[in-house]
Amino acid sequence: MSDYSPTEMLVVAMSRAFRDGEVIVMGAVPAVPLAACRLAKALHAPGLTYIVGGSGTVNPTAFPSSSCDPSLATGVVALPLTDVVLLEGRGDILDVFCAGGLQIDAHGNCNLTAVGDWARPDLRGPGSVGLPFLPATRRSVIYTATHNPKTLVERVDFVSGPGHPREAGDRRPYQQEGPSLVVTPMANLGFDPESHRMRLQSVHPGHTEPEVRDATGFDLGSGYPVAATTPPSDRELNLLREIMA
Amino acid sequence: MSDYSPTEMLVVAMSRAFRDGEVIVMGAVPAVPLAACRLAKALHAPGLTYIVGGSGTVNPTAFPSSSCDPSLATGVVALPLTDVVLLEGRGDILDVFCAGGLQIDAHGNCNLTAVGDWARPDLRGPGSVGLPFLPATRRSVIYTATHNPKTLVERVDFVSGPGHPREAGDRRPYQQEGPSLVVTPMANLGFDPESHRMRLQSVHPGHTEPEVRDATGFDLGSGYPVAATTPPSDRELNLLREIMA
Amino acid sequence: MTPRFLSASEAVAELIEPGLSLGVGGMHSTAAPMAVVEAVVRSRIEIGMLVTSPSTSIQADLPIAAGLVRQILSPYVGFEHLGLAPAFRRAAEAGELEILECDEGSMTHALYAGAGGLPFIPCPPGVELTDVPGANPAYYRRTVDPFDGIEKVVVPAVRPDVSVIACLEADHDGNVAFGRFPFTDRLLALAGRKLIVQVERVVDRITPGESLPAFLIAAIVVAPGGCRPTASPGLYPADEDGLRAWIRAARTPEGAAAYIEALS
Amino acid sequence: MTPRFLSASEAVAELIEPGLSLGVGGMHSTAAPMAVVEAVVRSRIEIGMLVTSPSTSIQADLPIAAGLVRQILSPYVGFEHLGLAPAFRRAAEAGELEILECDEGSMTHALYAGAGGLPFIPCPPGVELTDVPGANPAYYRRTVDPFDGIEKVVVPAVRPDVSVIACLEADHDGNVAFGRFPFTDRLLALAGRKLIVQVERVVDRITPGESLPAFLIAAIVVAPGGCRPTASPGLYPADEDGLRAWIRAARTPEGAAAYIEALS
Repeated sequence: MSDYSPTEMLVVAMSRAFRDGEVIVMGAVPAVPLAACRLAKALHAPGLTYIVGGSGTVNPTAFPSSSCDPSLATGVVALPLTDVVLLEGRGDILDVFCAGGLQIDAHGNCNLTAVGDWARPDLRGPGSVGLPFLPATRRSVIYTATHNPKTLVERVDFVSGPGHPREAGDRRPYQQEGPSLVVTPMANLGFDPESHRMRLQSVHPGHTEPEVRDATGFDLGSGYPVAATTPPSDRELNLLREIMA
Repeated sequence: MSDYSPTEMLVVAMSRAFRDGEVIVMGAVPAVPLAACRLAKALHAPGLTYIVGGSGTVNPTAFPSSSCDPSLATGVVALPLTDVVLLEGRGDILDVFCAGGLQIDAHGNCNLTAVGDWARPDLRGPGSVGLPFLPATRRSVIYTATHNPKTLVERVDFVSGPGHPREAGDRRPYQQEGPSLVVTPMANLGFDPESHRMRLQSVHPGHTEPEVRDATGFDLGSGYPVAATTPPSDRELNLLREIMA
Repeated sequence: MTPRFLSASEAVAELIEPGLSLGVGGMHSTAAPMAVVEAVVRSRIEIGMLVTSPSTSIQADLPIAAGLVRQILSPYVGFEHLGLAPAFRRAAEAGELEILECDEGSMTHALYAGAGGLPFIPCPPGVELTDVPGANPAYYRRTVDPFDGIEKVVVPAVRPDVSVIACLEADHDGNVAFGRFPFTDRLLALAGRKLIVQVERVVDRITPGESLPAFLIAAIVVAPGGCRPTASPGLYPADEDGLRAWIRAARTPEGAAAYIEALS
Repeated sequence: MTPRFLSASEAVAELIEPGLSLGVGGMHSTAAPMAVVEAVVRSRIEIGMLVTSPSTSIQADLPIAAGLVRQILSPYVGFEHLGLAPAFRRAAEAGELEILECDEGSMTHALYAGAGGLPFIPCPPGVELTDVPGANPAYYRRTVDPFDGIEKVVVPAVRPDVSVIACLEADHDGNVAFGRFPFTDRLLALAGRKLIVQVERVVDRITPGESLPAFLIAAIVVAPGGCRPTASPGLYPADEDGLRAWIRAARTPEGAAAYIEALS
């Protein structure tokens, strides 16, 4: 087994969550979901479709840092950004929205707008961009490179991207699954089907359950099984390194 | 002076109404306004812009029968039809809408939808298409190849394209001039600035004022001067025949 | 999801259930998906609501002549310089067709709303001065503009159950290139709950330019010449003799029936 | 109407009056009209409302750093993988910038409404579940959907007084070719009451593809390299060192001021 970086584990874990035939959409800073999509498509999901927001390119083989990089124009097909915006609102065509935030909370809400009071924030983020479209996608996969109590909080200070309903009566406009997975460098996390609160799914190699719980700013609950994440295989790693080269 | 056809007189009369720098838009069956635009641009309005609806082509030199003919793709620039639709609603960018109808009434309303009762019409036309955009264009130029009392009526059976207000209090969404000219094979007609009713402007060569009044299904009023339309010049005719060849 | 490559008859049988709303592309007599439209007519599938481009011709007149159209939402049915649409005209004058009167602007915006999940959409000013809203009060309604407090005319989002458009070519993965002005066919395609694309040919790599990705498409129908008698830009112009033949035949119900019979 | 070929400073002086709303194109760090933006900053023209693409970077951060932006309507100001926008962040955290909080969907639709004369436009579902409308209640309002009787979130049409976008090239008549993905710059161009297009070069005949006709354009600014440090697709990539130099400089007001001083 090769050595691998936390980012490689993150990408591999994310790629395993994509199912054959799904249509994935990602926005700014696409590196992690783009690598995960390409890996999934090469390995277990040949029918995967992935759209890099900004440029609207479908299934690009370029690997740029920016979602609007001119190198993306080499894709076979691109949707105009205005069409991507339309489809994001349709509610029946996109399967997975890859989301993140300055804060992610116990119900899977994402905050990319402001930490602290919105009017005088402690940290102003870029803004909500496409995150309000989350409830119009069948499910969302949330990822963060920073698993710590400042990022994973009980309740976000500002909801940019809606997660699961906090109250049983909260209505959603479409019949969607909501956030299905949160991937971090330490663990995979899912959601309790009853309470819709985040809970541990599997701990990545090199980390322990108590360590993950300590790094999380809310109670992950207990009384459920927690697995060990299967480490990246040589095949996954080799392919991933080709993709990210 | 050459002989010329009623259609040639119609096109020449229309072309003279276009002023340098204006932006003209036309829809289905573009032959007459398209020829008139090209003639105007060649003669007195070099800065004219004309847009053939359907295809959205700007200043095409093709001369097709259909507004969507593939030959229009040879224009330097085309606006997507969806952009043409947007601009038609903007109210501040298009100068002249070239309109027509099964019926045209004393206030310049056009009916391309239904003659008789809408639910059981005597004559069903194609529909209103873009005519409801007329009030969002600075002015409209109306034309018809059939100057008779069935076409030129006191009041249209169905308003597809709005003309001037019938009542003084009728509001218009934009500050526009409304219909400025009606061109027929017999005459040019304008509108009384007070009553907004159609009246004679000039009678084409070969026709007389009483003949035009007889061919019109409403009272054209009196007590104002009526000119004789200047016949097409050789230069106009030669150019026009090149354009329509 | 990858589109399936089906014959016109298969696509119609598998995707278009009787009574559905059907969006049919092509503008005037250019790029109408006639192979699929004729398959609908041959299969005698009733269309609950026929939704068209802002201007349509034989792609609407043919199914109307076949008695298959319950309602039509279209701002223009006709043949431009060739004349009025004979079947549409006859059905309308006989009161045998439910015409959902509409206009180009509101219809285009309604498709935009349908494509984007917008529940409804306001019209640009102008249509309230016409008789169009009064002829279709279920579609043209009013609501308060909360920015100036004044009522404005709005229309609902339009989402055909199935949209059918004609493009130039598909690759083997099912991506398609328009190879032409898209008119409103992009919006019609995006607004449809399912999408059938008729193409002239299959190629290894589609022409750069306006395209649609495979994941949006349920079925691709390869039909060379399948836009005739309308034009397929770059390949063949509109067959005006063919269009005139329809207009002549459809002047009578018997003539239209004979024309339709000959399609089989 | 034909566009005038002006220098960036001339275009700014003649078309952008202090206090106007200004729409600035370019998406993330691609195709930002920096020559014109820098001319605005050099001329110290106050921008009443800065309207951006759904995602913007230095084309917004620079005028904010110069203290010229009263209000900003933007769903994203940042530098993607390079980090947060330093001037935007500092101004926001100090409460010195009026942020009209918005999101990508409603903003794109608001530009569509502005381009088309639609008075307002409903949002697709989703945004009502966020804190965005509450942060900008003047923009996100509600009205009754007359088709189901339920209140929906709507936003007003957005029409910048002047829009500025960057394209690849113009011909001598003033027609321009994008030469790139248009992102939302077509809508921004169509929504603007006046339009300035910055181009890299003038050619005899523009490249086929996405284009805008001369009659829509008030002024063309020929500025080779004028998108730097952002990318001009086909000609040069984003200058990441240049973007990083801004991010570093703008960490302090003094650093930003020195950077801006050096523009003159």
